[in-house]
Amino acid sequence: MDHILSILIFFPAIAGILGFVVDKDSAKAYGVSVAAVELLLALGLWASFDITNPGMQFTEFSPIISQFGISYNVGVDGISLFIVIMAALITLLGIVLLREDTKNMKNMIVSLLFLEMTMVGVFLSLDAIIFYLFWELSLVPMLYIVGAWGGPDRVYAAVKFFLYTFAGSLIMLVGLLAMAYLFHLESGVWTFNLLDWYTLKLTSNQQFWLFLAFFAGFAIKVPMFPFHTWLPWAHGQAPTIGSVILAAVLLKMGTYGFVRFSLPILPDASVTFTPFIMALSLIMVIYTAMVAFAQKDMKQVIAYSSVSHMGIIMIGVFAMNAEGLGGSIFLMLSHGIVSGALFMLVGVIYERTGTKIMEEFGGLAAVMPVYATIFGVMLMASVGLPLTIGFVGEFLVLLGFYKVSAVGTILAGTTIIIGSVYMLALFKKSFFGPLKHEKNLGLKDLDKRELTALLPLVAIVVWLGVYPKPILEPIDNSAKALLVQMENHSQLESTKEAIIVSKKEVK
Amino acid sequence: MFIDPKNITMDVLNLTTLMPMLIAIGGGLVILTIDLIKENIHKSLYVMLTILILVIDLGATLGLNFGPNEKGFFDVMLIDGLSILSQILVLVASGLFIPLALTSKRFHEYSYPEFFALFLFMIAGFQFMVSSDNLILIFIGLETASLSLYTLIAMHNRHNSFEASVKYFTMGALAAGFFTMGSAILYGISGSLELYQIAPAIQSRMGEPGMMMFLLGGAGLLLTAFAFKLSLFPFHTWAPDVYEGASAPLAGYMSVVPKVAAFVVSMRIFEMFIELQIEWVQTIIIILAVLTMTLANLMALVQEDVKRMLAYSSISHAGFVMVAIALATEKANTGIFLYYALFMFTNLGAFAMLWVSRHKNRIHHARYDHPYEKFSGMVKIMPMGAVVMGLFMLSLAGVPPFSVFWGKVYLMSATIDAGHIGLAIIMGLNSAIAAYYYLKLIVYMFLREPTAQVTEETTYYNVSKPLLTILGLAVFVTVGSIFYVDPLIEYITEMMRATNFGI
Amino acid sequence: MENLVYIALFAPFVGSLFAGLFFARSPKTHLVGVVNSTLIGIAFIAAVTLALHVAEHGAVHVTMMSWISAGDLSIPFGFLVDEVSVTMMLVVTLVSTIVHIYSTGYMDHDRAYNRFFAYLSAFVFSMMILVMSDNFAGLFIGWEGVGVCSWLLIGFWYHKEDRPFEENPSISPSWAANEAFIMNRVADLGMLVGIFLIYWNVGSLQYDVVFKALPHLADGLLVSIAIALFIGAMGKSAQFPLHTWLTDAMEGPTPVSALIHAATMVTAGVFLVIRANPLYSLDAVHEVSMFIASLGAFVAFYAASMALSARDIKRIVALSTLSQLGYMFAAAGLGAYWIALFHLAAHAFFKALLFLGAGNVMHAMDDELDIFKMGGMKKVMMGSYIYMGIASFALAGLPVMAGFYSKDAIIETAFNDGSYIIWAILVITAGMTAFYSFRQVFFTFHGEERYKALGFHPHDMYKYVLVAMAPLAVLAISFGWFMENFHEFITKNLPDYEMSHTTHHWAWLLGSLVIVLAVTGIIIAYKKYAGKGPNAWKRDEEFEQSFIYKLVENQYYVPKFYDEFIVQPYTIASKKFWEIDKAVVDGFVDLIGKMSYKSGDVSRGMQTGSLSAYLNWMGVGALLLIVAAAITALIG
Amino acid sequence: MEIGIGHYLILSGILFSIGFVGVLRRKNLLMLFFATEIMLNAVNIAFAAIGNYYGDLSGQMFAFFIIAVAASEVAVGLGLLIILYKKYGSLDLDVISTMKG
Amino acid sequence: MYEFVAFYIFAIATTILFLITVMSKNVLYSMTSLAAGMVLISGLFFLLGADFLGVVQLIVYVGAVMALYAFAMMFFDATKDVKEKHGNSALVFLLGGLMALVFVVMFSAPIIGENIQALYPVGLAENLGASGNSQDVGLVLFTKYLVPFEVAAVMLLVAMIAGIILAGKKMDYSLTECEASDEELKQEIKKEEV
Repeated sequence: MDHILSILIFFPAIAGILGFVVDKDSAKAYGVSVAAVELLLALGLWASFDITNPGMQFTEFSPIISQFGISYNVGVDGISLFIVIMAALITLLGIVLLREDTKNMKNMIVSLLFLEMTMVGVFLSLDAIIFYLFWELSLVPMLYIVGAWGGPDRVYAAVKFFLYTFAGSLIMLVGLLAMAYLFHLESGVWTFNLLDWYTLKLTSNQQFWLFLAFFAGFAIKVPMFPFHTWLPWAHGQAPTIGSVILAAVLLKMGTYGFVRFSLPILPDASVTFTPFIMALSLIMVIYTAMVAFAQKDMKQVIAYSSVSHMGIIMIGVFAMNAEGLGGSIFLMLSHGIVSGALFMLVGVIYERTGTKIMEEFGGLAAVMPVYATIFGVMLMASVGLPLTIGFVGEFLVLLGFYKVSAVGTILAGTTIIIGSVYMLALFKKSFFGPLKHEKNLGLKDLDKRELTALLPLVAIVVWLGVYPKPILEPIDNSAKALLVQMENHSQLESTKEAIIVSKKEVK
Repeated sequence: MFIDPKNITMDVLNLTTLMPMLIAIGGGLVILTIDLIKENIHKSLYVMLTILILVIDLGATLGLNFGPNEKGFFDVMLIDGLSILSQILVLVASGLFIPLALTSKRFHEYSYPEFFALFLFMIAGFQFMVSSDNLILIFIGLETASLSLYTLIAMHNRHNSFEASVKYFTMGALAAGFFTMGSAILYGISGSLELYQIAPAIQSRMGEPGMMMFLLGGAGLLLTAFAFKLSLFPFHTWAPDVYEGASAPLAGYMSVVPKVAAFVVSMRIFEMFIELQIEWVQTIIIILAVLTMTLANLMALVQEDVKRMLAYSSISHAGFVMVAIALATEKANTGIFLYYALFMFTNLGAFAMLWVSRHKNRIHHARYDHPYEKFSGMVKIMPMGAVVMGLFMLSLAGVPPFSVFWGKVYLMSATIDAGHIGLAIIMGLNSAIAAYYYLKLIVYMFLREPTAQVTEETTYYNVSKPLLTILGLAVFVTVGSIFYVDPLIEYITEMMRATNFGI
Repeated sequence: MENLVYIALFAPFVGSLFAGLFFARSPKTHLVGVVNSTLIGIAFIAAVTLALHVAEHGAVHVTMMSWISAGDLSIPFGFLVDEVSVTMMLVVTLVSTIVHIYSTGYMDHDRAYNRFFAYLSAFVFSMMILVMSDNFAGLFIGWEGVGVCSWLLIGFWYHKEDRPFEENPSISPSWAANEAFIMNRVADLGMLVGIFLIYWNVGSLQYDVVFKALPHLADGLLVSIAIALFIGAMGKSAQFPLHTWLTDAMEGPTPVSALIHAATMVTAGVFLVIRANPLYSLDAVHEVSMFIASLGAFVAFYAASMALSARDIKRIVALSTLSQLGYMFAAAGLGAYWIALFHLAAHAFFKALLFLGAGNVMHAMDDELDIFKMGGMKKVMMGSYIYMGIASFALAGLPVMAGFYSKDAIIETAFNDGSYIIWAILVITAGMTAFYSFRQVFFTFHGEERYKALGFHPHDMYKYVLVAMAPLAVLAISFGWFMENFHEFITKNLPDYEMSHTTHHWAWLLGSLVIVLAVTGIIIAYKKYAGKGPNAWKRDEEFEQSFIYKLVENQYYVPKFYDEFIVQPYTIASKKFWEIDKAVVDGFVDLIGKMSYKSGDVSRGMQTGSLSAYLNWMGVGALLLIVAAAITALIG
Repeated sequence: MEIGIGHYLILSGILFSIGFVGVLRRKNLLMLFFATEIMLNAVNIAFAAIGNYYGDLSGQMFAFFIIAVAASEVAVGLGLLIILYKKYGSLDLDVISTMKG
Repeated sequence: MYEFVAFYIFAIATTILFLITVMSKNVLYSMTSLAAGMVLISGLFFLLGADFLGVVQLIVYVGAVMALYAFAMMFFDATKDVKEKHGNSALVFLLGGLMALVFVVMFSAPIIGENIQALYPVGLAENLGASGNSQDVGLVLFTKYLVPFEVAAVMLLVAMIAGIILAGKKMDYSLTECEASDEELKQEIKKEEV
């Protein structure tokens, strides 16, 4: 198991290269098997993961550009472990859901496998440049997927997605380089190793600017208001699998970046910026939820709802207490599962009817009961019903955030109201009422392929809703460790006050 | 210091310093002689001969002793790390670009051995230019190279190429005027034409009244000349037209080799000024660099032709690298060479792809050889070609882990180290703007349907095995850059430490 | 005993899964109805056993497993069966059992018979979690769970079309379901805030820990917690202003209305207040408690006034439920928790019975709801007539009946507390209650047989269904007789409420006053609506145009208010935001792109192709450099 | 009335500017080349003058090489002009502007 | 005094002549005045003691370069007045004037350094007993500046080749625009030879 992380990262890429040779007709089968192996590997990682150890595990380190302090440095902790598993899972299910008659199936599979490499790479990297490398590289397959298999405006959407995120991450790169320079100034050593960076104490002013630089990269990816407009476009135009992966995994890169970079490296600035981030996040939560309500396109509703939920995640990340942080990491997973499933579901109906406009449907519940049921389950998970996966994270985040701001919590808490407003409106428009069109009468319910892709997600939604402990515990451990690290690392008293690892200690 | 004619010894002359250039010149003469003896020899002989000469030349270059004060021939020659490094770069680039002559279709310039002779003379000119800090030799080397280059461009023998050549030539003549005037002022200040003597002279006279005027005026004039060579705004106007008019291999070549040579001289001259604490030069260079990368990027956005787009992109890259000169730190200097070493291969690949798809008739567009439409849906026709071109575009855009990214990171890091955070951000944002036009090509290749004219026949028109080999090499180097950047940085840094920057 | 707890809890869940997983797509299967009814019955038996156990040995507390633990938070799945929860369990399981059996008949013709049982059993499960949980988070699970089941069941006939508000005030089942869900969510937010407050100040959500820690908390904090939790209760129990969903919820099948919107779920709010009695009985939150009582009294009257003119048979019952919930809150707010709970149970029985009776009528009338179209149906539906009569007597609070004991106690409480305004309202409301409930009875079962003209052929419900309803009827009559036993049982856990001597002294008079008012109401109703032939009721067109009638008929314009001042502005704002999002936020991004492109287009203008221009550029550039050099040199 | 180096340099500067003006305003390529020759000649004066006042020969050397370069440029330039004239039939700069944008 | 007069005569004359070169519409006038100006510049060189340079100026410039231009002029049949469109003459003169102003301002400062030692002082050859500028120049040119000298030779070779190629027959038929393959071309060339 020494090199399991490297295997996890590069196995899909190698498989992707080999995939060029695979026959067109068996491309999907190939993709499914590779993704399945990857998932098994990821689960194997979990099996051998030491839950009690909150630090980095399975670390690998080998210098690449020693002149410049860049090294291949990977590791996994409770925060990244499950995101990786989720990425592998979502990729697998996404491939399963692909229709056999997808054009250029082989290219699709190859792009997906490369995308999987970049996703796994981002979450496992412990070197800033390697992180950045995977981060940027993830744009390329996504660009292709959106641009080649998307809707009528796919090129615009894909290019917008690429350029927007690229611009932001270049500013982030400047931040990373500046950080490395500051570290060099302090210690005389060039390094991009995150764990080394964690030890560096920066002045408030330095932290302020570095935070802004990191913010540019991460916030656009999240996407935070007002940098979110690429997302509806990308989702609106992307093919189902593109939306699924985008929503489930790629967006998490942004929030993960905040957790992995901003918080531990820049604790003081993170606390300083908390009100700002909170303000943006609250706008994000409420404003985009309202925008979601105004949508006519089912997919857009879910796209905007993604933004809204990402706002909740952001709130949790900056709540600076174990409940909020752990909750937001959990929420990343649950949002990944749920939004992934919802996008899959939209894809299903789109494949059947060729439209995503809600007004075209109506009464689908009668025609496609299983579909409606699964949709309903995911909808309930999305609005945060207890005993579904959606509740745990949302509850913890709001709980954690309450310590920071009561008014803010009430505002953020409106998500449970307005979230259900747009989701229920969606459900009512599409599934309830009489059938709008005669032709919808003949719609087939989910077939085996779709059920194979969706039922595991339903199972996870319920399982983790009822019994989140297996993943909540390692997340909690790592979150606490991260907060302790922040606390030790911070220089301002106000920061130490803001961070609450365990309130028993405070009392 | 007058050297008595009687007392000249071979040791003082250090004749070996001339070896590389002599090999190139000799090679050129050999080619001319062969042509005299027998006409109509197939171009492949000349290509191979040229490569052979370049290899020998490279061997000779690598065999030279070098050091910050390794001079030869009455101190006219200066073989320091910078010189060796740039010569290596020039020679390697030349050796990689010249095989592009071996196309399946016949083009005018390659049918005449004079092309190869001039090519070698040009290389000799560049080599002289970079391995001297005597302004006369720099000037003569520069002119030799330039005059050859003008001719090489014109030898493509099309309306476009004459126009390009004339534009380049005329502006070059003007630039020569500015260069000489600038040199005259430096000479006036210091009574010397050698930078290592000019520097202390300036330093000792800095306080004199009116001296600043001369210094800045001289710097301004010289900057004009080199800004022209480096295609900095607003002296870049020739570049797009010349790239468009020249054949693709030559255009690609021009985006690397003359620029490297010009950068070397700029480093020698302007870093001297900067190290003399003349901040004006630094400021102006930064302004020029920012203007260049930004405006060139903006103009590249609206291009319809890939080659022209690449021309603007080369301008923008030059602006990006120009920042390093303003910084004048060891890291920045290393960055220049790292950047160009990496950029070279990517650009080689990109222009080689254009060359592969070069068609004699302009079937896609009345004016352009390589309009974007030509590449639409290329992934369906030549998937590997499209993927390869896509990789080059991503590399140029600075997407990791492809080669140019490392150059970018290194230069940005150098910029940050020097305290110019804002500049680094501008550099970053410019890369983002640039990504748009690189993406545009990717979009055409991958996300559009092929037009009626785009067929296997038309896109593979000019392909040949040597071209594919070069392409393969370029891809290999571009993609695998992560593995050799480390030794490259190490080597370049070592060379930079063995360099004499005047003061 | 642990096993019994789990049996009581999970039997309904098993039923739900059984129906949902195996039979969801099959046509109507009687087996499902039978199995589910049996399972609920088992739960009831378990609840009874538990009740006996609790009465003898005290509370049972079990912890199944941990649920969420993060930071310092640790929430288990823990269940507490004490006097309060076991009472609720009994009520819930008993009514559920009967409703299940009833549904096997009522839903006989429905295509989605199996699905109905899946939902219904799931509801019972959620309700059991709600009442049995030993912590606030668990309560919240059930709280939301019943919300969802309610959503599913209200929208059970989701295929019905939306109709305009004027035609059908509740638009459509799916609309009503969404309304109910969303309105409840508004309240849930309050509840969540309450939970957060408790967690951050107590550090736990377990009832025992929290209640123990309450006295140590600051007054302001306690008030906040009390308010927040009560907001939650207001939503579930449909207290003003979050009450409109309840009447609209009548879009659901009648058994659902009986079970969820009369007997169990809507009382969850009351249950919460009773559960949190250590909080609400604190002096610090006295104002909040008084507010609860006042609001309860207000709602009691408010709902009753709307019921006076309603024509929809289910709406009348729903409004009466609302009114009775007001009574319960009044009692709870005044500190008479056990009386509130007693009324809760009594109300559950007679109201369920009333609803089921109404369901019989609807069933007979092919889902016709308008009482103006009925009349004289006692001939064809004797069984239902009797049941509804009993239930109405109980509701009206006539002696001997269950409602008499419980409601009287509440009114006495108000009097005892010295809150005479509340008392007065409650007394008047009692009279109104009697009037409108018998108005409904007389409209339906007496008077002209108006339905004949409309071509209905009503017939009574299946016999076994009627038999199954019998326990409810029995309890509606006799539950009050066990008041003392109940008092003894429940005050082990809930604080006792002692009436003062004065109240005892006046008790008989107060009781008579209520009885007189009720009887008067009944008589008026009889006079007005039960007549036949020449005495038959005629519509009073003039009165229907009067302001008061309009006001009441339109539910005091509250739904209209919501529509115009919340729903529509929200919709418009959403659309505007979307436009802003597209035009401004996205537009700005695009503008940057366009500006770049445009500036590229402009700057390429310098590339005219003319060498002369190029030379000029170069010359200008050189000159600028030199001039800049000269100026810099001259200046500094 | 001593003629100092300043005189020569100013003359050089003025001639350089005249050449500069010529380069900017000429549209005929041949005449444009004349202007560049003027500029180079102006520089030569400067070099010769500076060299003279330092009593140094380097200036003359540079001037000498400038003449060589000028001669070479003329050769190449005229070659280009001829071929251009053959293709375009004109030496007007405005005609030779097919590449733009 | 003699220098004074000579300088001003040469200076004013060259300025006027070069102005004519730049302003004249007639190529012939323009070229003639250029040649005359260059002759006068050689006079300046003589004044400055750069005899060798003056001679080279006369021979190379006036002799060779001007001859080339004259030849070219005949080739282009440019005896007629040249029509030039001047869009913004005023601007051009403004720029030129500004440039001149800057140079004047700049060169009014003393440029010659007090402490600068001449590296290759005039009068080098005196040590050998010979005299004259030519020897000095020769001495420096063939020692110190031998390499540039040789490179200049290469440059001239390049220029020669370039001139021959560009102006010669080789460019008449463009192979770039010819669609024929290599093989076909060979056949064609052989036919031509035959």
